[in-house]
Amino acid sequence: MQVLYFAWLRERVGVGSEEVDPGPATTAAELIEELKRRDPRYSAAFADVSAIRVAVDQKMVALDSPISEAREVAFFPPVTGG
Amino acid sequence: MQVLYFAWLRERVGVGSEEVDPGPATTAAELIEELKRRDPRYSAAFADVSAIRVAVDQKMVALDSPISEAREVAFFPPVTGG
Amino acid sequence: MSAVSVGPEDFDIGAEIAALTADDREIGAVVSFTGLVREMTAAGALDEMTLEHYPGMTGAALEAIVAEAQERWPLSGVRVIHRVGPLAPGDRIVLVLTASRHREAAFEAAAFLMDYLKTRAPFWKREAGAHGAAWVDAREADDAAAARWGDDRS
Amino acid sequence: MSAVSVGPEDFDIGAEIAALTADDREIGAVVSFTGLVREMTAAGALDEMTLEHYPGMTGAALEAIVAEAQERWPLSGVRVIHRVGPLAPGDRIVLVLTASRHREAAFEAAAFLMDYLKTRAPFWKREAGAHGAAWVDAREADDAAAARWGDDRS
Repeated sequence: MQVLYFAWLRERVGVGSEEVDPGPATTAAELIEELKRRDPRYSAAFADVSAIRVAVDQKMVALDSPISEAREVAFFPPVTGG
Repeated sequence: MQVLYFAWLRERVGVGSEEVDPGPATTAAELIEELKRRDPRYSAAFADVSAIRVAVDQKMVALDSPISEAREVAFFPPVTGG
Repeated sequence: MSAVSVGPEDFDIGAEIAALTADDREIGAVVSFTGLVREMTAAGALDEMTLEHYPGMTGAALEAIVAEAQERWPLSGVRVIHRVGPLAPGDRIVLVLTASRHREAAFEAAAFLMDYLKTRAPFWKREAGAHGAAWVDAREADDAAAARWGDDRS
Repeated sequence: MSAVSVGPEDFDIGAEIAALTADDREIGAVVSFTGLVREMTAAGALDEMTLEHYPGMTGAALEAIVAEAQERWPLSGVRVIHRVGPLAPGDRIVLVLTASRHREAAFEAAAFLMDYLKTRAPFWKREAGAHGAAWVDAREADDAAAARWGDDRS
């Protein structure tokens, strides 16, 4: 699946988007844990999960939402537009 | 004192303003009663006192407000601007 | 420039907002309210609406409403323009602008200004059409809207 | 014309209001909200603010917020413009317009649109100045403002 990062999460991960094999992860929260296991960049970026929001296929959802069918998962901090 | 009328009150009285000797009237409500005694035009215009608002010296006040010191008393229906 | 204008002239909303916000880099929020003449009335289609006012009192009444808004909210700028005389359907009647650091103050102050203007400023509307002419009745909804801000009339 | 625009271009508030109200004689009230870049931040004076967004999602998210406003209030027209990219102090960031027969719907819908836009549309602000650069933190006040409309997120 395509995984996207925005704002300071993008800066900490180091890329805006990448193709990711979710492995055993079936929810957005599990995908975060999986990424953290793979590389310390993700551990730093996702250190405070309470500051992370997620959109699955371009809809904002809760972190425990399923991602098995997802084509695109985006992680970002709380929005600050307007 | 100068007495002013606006909107349908002006149309029913027939003038926009006139010099009036208040006679024994000491409040706006008493001035209305005094005018009604003087001419049927006022009786028609002021038939429903609940529909009348008053400003004394260009400030909106209650009908029982004193007018003894007033230079200008204005009668009008509830405002409908904006 | 005074915060209040009353007259027959039309106004330019964009130019008024630009004038209110020029040279102030601490404004984060600007709210505008524009009132327009609607064509359909309860009595039928409108040809002309005439705004009568009390020239000796209108300016001071609007200034008092503006001062009260400035006391209640931290506003960087306020502007009120109200037209008088004959107007046609679609014409602009009134403009209220509020500017503040944050949106809450700008939104609330603009709604407050309109509620108070509708119930405390000496304007009267007369509608004329094929069906005849009539003075507009005050809306009870406007009194209720004004009452929500707490009545401080002495 | 779509109700929603997202891009780097500035907008003309007067022209947008004129476009929204043209040919509709039943509009009695138009409310605009304009958000501007403030110069002073908690960290110091701002040189540049950069708006990042999620291009694949932004348009649909704003359309959903507009649709919800239209469901809740009888609106004759709605317009939302949000800029992205680098902006300077005093620059316009966002425009929300609502048009309705009466002012209550126009005011409430505009406040609702801003509250939801602030908490549900994927934009992020980065502030840069002599003191350095930092991403803006979300305001708890914005969550509280959005919550007052009742949360219908499934």
